[in-house]
Amino acid sequence: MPFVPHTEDDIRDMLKTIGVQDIEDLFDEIPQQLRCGTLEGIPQGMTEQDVSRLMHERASKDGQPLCFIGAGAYEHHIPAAVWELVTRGEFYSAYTPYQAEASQGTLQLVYEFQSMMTELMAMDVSNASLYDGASALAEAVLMAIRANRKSKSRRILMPTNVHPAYRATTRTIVTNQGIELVEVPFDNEGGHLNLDSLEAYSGEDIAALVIAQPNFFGVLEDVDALTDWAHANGAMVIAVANPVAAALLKPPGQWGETGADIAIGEGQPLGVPLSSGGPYFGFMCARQNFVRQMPGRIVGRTVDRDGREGFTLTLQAREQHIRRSRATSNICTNQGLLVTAATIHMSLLGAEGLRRVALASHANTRKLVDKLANDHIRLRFNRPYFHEAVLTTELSLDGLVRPLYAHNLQPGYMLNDDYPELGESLLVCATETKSDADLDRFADHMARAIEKQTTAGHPVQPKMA
Amino acid sequence: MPFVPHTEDDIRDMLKTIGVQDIEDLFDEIPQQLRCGTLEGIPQGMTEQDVSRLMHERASKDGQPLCFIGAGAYEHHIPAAVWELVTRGEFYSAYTPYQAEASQGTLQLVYEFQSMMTELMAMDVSNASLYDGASALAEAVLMAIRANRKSKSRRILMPTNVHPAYRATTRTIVTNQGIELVEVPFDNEGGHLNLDSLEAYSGEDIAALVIAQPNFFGVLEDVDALTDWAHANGAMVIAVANPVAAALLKPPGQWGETGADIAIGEGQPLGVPLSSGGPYFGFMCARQNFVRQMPGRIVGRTVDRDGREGFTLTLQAREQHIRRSRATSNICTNQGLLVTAATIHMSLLGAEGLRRVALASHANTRKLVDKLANDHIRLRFNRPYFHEAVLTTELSLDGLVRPLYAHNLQPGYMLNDDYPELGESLLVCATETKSDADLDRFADHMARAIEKQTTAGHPVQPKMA
Amino acid sequence: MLIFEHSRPGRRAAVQAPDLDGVENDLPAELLREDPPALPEVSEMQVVRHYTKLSQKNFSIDTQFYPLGSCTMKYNPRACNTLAMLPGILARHPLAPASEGQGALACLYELQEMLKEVTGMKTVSLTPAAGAQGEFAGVAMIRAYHDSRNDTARDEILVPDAAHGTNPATATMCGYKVREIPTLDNGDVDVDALRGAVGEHTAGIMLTNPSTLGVFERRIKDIADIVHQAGGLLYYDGANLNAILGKVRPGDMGFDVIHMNLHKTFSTPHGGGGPGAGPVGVGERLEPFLPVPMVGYDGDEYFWLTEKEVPQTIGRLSTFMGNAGVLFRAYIYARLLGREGMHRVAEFATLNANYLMKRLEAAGFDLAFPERRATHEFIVTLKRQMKEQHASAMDFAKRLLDYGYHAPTTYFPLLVPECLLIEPTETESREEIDGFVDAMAKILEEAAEDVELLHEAPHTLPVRRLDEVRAARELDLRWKAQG
Amino acid sequence: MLIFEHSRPGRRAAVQAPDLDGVENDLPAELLREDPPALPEVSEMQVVRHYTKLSQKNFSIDTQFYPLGSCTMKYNPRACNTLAMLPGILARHPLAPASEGQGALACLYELQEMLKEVTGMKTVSLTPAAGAQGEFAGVAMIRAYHDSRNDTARDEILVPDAAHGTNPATATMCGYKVREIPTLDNGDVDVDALRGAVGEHTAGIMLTNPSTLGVFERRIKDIADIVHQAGGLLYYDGANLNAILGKVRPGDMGFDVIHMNLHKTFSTPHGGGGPGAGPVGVGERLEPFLPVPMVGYDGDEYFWLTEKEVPQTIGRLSTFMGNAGVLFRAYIYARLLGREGMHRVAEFATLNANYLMKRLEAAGFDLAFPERRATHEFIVTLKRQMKEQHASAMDFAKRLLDYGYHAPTTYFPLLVPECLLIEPTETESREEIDGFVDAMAKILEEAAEDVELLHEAPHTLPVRRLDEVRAARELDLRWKAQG
Repeated sequence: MPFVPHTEDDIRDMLKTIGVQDIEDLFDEIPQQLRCGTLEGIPQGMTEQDVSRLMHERASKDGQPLCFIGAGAYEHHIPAAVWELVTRGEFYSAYTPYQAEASQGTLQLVYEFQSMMTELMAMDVSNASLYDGASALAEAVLMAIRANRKSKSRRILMPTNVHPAYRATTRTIVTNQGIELVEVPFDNEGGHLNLDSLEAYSGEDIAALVIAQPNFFGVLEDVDALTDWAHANGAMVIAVANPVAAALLKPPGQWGETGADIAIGEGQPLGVPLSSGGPYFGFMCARQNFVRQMPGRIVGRTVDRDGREGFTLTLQAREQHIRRSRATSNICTNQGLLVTAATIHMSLLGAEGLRRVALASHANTRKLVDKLANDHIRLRFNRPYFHEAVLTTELSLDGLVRPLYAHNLQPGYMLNDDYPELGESLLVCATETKSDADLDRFADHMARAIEKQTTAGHPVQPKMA
Repeated sequence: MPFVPHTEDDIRDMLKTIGVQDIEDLFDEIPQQLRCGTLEGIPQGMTEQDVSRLMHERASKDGQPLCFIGAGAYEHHIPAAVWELVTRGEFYSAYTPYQAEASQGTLQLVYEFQSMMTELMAMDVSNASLYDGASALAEAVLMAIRANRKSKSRRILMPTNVHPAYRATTRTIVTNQGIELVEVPFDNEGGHLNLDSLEAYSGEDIAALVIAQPNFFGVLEDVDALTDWAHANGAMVIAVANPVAAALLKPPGQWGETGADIAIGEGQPLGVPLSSGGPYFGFMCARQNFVRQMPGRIVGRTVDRDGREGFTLTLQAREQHIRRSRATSNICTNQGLLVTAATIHMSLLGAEGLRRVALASHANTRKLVDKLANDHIRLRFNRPYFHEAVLTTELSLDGLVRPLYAHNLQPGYMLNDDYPELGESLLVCATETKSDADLDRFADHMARAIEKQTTAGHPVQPKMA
Repeated sequence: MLIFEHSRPGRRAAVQAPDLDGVENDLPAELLREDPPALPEVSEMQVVRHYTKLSQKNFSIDTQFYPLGSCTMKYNPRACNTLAMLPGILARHPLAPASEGQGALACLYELQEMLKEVTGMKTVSLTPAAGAQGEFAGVAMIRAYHDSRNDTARDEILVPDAAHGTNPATATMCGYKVREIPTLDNGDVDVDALRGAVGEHTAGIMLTNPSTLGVFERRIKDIADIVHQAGGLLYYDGANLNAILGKVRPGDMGFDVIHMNLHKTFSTPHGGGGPGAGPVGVGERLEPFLPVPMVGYDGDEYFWLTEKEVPQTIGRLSTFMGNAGVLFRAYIYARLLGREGMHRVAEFATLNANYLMKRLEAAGFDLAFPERRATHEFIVTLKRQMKEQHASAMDFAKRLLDYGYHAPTTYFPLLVPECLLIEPTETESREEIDGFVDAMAKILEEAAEDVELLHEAPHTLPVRRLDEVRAARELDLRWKAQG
Repeated sequence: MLIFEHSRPGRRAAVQAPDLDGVENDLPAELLREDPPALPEVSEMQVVRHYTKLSQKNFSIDTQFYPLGSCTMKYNPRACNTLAMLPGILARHPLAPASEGQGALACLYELQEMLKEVTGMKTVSLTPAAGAQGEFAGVAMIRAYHDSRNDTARDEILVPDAAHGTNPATATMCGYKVREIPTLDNGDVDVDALRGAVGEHTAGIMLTNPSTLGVFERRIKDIADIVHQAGGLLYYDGANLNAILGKVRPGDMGFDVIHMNLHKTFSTPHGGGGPGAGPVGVGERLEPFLPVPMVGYDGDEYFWLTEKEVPQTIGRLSTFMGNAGVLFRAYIYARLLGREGMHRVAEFATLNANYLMKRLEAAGFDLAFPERRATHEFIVTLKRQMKEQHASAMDFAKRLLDYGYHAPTTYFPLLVPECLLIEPTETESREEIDGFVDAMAKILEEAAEDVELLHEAPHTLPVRRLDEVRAARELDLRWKAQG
């Protein structure tokens, strides 16, 4: 019996203690007509050996391609120590630290995490994590609506150069509460949010402006001017930040005159493997005065009966298990194990390490863009970018991209569906994990695909010179 | 500086405390003319990311072939829990448990290991491990010479159906001490050690007889008769046992009238991955009265000052760090981490689990032999075998085997070099890890290789009917 | 000692970051950070030591019995972790084309199928990242359903007063008002009160069955009929699914939508507070509204179902597909268990709970519902001990820690005073349960003889009882660099 | 509690063993076992809990500072483990043809090359499974060399009196007599005594340099000349190689053969007592006798060198190629360190040792060789404390455990009374060393004020001081089933 330790003797004795004949008797309060059958749709149990074999086969089927996709999830080097520590049973199989005295390991670690995230974002406070970057943005929007005392509106300015999935997720989560997400278009030449496009809203009652740095296209925003514009108009600023980039770029807490009000983002680049999209974690930092409006768990330092330092969950009155229908969010489970990974990762990399990762990634993407750019492919936007860039072509992008899959190479994320207005465009990213040989391999395969398309039966003339 | 935590401040202050100017000054007792240069032959250091990439490339180059080689190292299922626990820092990075109070984890585990091994072998005492099976045989030979008070000779009967590498290793280690290894041939039909071939030594002064069960060919020996013969002739019996098979076969302690005197073997089948041949571990069990002649570490149970149960290394007076030139062996480091794996593995499998592994492995090999046997290939020996068997052919074995490598299939161990008298013979093994589809794949490829050799330009007629 | 306190300026784990030979920074100065963040500057060994030692300060399933009601703290098979961490699984980018991820998608698709079968629902979406997000998706689908029928007056979600806090919080997040339904003394929902509460404002009801009171809601069919007849839908909170796995299916009870906590019933690790996974299953009516992405299969190839294929979807709940790594672990667990194993989960969880309940009763503890069967959990009330000895549920909980047992869930459900909600799960042995009974009996003696021992507990942990009031008043939420 | 005490008849970790559907046992009954061995019958969770909790009772490098002289307990980089455990590395059968193992063989070949460079030897064989086996191989090669020249009267190996116990034990295993050479008060070998000892019976000398006394043997060149002129060869015990890595090479000092402890200098884990790896390197004279297998390379392909290619080899030392997994870890470590990193190992190990030595001296401890430089280790003698306060080296060692430090090596080398051999290694930070000094100073105070505290130590560990005499007298070496 998998994972059931009972012997025949145990079962007999235990039933006797309970005073029933049979295990089935224990289900006698369930109406008989509701009882289900034998679950024919579920396969027979397998031994660990057979499941192991199955998973090895599936894993090797998907292989380990050379991947230049970024678009919100980034392949970075993760020190081996990170997951060897994270998967220790005492972290891996521990419960939420409600019994503080029996959870000082996790609690101190989360306190350290909060300290690191506030340092990285240059903000006052951090929570203990949310599900991921997109849902963190949704929670930030709800929080801004609660926190912005100056605003009576339920309107949020949401630039369309924010990650499409972040916008979609936010829509799903906030619209039932009557919140309006006003989409603000990006600048066609720069890919950034042009201050001009905000002027239409000057003087209006706006609860918050969302600013992504870098934005979905990798383009860098003029965060100072945008932040100051928002504050001048009584709107809060919700920063969407890449935490690795934050070691290099001006952090949200230092944007404009007074800094962003809330900073959220995807924590995945901090030591979390790609793993088909999750589990990752969302982080959220804020100014001190908004701490009671924050969703999610927060750990505080305190003392025990003997005056010894200790750590505990705090401000629980915000949370659903206390406040029920008046909670700041229904969030309950967070992404504790990923926070564990990120905390260990940040300790190993340090500020200098993260800065190097950011710079090396950016340099690689620059190199890649140079290698790929030619008569048929060019950089789409003219603004500075960070470690990710949009390339555009007059050729069929699908026709260029598909042949590369067969060579175990994933060249980037195609923007056609999300941004039809950008034509045949590809978002590429080369992190510090890519060698020069990798970049050359990409460029060579791409050149071959272009040649094929431009010669054999596809005599497309370049539109650009 | 990899793995060096010193900051510039640290270095300056520490040098000051020491009273020198420079780290180089600390090496001033080394004659200047001996100082070495810059080690040009060593490559530059790499980041973990780059080494990781290198190792992934090398690992994937060697791939994960379908392997039917046994010959002393066996692919068995290893529960995931085993190595997730073994690589916990507290086991992985601990020192030898000389400070018993700070090593109760390792010490208790070794005590449990000794208990399990003695149960499995049906012997009285076990040590805490030796390097591997072959070196354990060498140590057993040395031990028998010390322990056999009845014998004045330094002669050991060593059947040639004992693993060739075990015999070679024993030769390397014992011959400098003037010990003679007398090779006894195996039976040509059965592959076993025929009692007749021992009769030549009846009445002679022999220190010990080595008996492998199963022997190198997988053939099962008549252990009872052999053991009784040895004891009747004043020789000790050294059993070479497969520990998984010992859950199914009569254990060494029950051989003949009084049982083997020393049982050794390769511990690898108990939860240790193949890993190119090591680290594995050798086990050694013996009768109680030989315990002070055993080499290697031994853990005993005792009490502390408060009467609490505790564990400690014991009988250290046998060992080199106390007894120096009069020690039972020069062995010092053993294979502690592998013992950790084996102990956890045996706990998870239990007696019933090991018996099932043994039976399933054996059944698979039988199936494989049936599938492979045909006009050109037949079983070489006519005695019962366990989970490994010698196949022989009149064709060119090399010609049959090589094409299979290209299909990522390793069909077995070729005996041509070790046993030229067996002609074109292959030792095959199919453990419980092999599915019916795997066996069919082997058989299909082999059939194709035979067809190729027997038709296209190789019109070899079968000699056997 | 905080990791920051091991920090020294200029120290680095040197092999972990790339060299910057020849890398130039072309970014405009005004966009750059001037002062580096004060992250720790430590060596690799310091990191390994610090976090290894921190981990040892935790209780965990791998080290302790956790009879934590409603949380289903059972053994997390190590194979689920090892296999979900295979390099080929970890390396897959979420936006890699489906054609290049057939191995991963096959696992997810088969998990969807197994969850359908085990819950009796028509379709399953795996994307919710946790139970609360599954709840959100469920109620949002109920809303989308009514909206699609222009049935927009329904603005109320009914919730039993014993429900998890997430239930009312979720209803609020979906823009609903919450109306509580009382519970009878025997633990069942007050069906008459329910009958009085339903009407044209009823969007639906959120129920757990077995309920948070540790008993099976016997009149579930009546409840379903009453709500359905009023035009509302039934939401099943799958927190307690472990109790009925393979015995009775929410779909057969009449539920329209269910979320499952895979980190409970499917044994994925709690990880010190997550990640979880909260897939949702629905009956026919809610199928068009399921959150995306889901995995489809045409008999030949697996593919993603997104907004295109599910145009009425409530939408996305996270950037990619939710907590895929958790789903892989649940998939592996489900394959290990198989059909027979699923049945046994409920059987032995229930056997353990009823045995433990009887033994605690015999040891002198008061049960909240002594006349009922325990499901996978049950409630002890310490009202009497509180009154007679000033020994509270919290005191018992903290003292249990000294005996090496994690505390049961305390003060939940709110309806039962001084309660302990106790769930042993199927993976604990009888000896472990007996040991827990012995500890509880000992604490009962201690309460009578020296109640201070309880008030002062725990005594043997890294810290004594913590000052929670101070934590909330004098907020200290981060380390700050000196000076 | 032993794992056996969790056992119950019929309990199993059910997913771990194959089903036996349709499997028949065709083996003759007389060869079969009648009674199953009494291995534990436990659940998977019980195993995980038991061994997780056991592990927590250990000190280890990942949790404690281990200033253990001669053992070089330094940080074992986690990457070395993770990468040596890649499925493709673990799966390779040792007898798989070399053509199918080019990745693994490349690593081993490159490790051979790096070890050659760092020791200054001509050829390296990786096959010895540990230091003691490397020693054996070394002395066996010396013997094979003399034998090959029919120089068979040489029956004596010289060993300084301060040597590791393995040295004389090894000489005995190779059939040699052992002759001890005294040490001068300054820690150097008594060269005059050596000169008097060498002769036609001298097969060779076994030396560690730096010696076990923690000092560099300054007259090593004289020693080499004396032994060589007498027709003997020089064996270098590589236990202390960490002290000189990249600074001075045994080959340049005149040694003919060396073993290296990769679990010391190359940071592979000690694993609670192994596995180690003890590669041997030789100069030209001993090259023909190296143990097999080794890895060769023709510029295109890697291949095994065995008895065929090395006909004069002393032979094999283990079934396959030794502790390959340890060698992979050492290889990875060496690649991480690189050329510059190798130099820094010795530099910072030496810096730490000299700093710690000076600080302990300032704290009132007596050094065995106060006028000498420490190498990577040094010796404190507690002769004075023993005399004045009855505080022995063992008392200090046990009391250090209470302060969270592993004890230094005690009572070795045998020459120095009440000694502690202290080696901090390069991976420890200055703060950690300072903390150790503080603890030592505190214990010195305790010895003066309340020596019983030391005699009774340790006080805070899972057990107090153990009765070793009873352990050896009333042998209890295994659990036995009751009745």
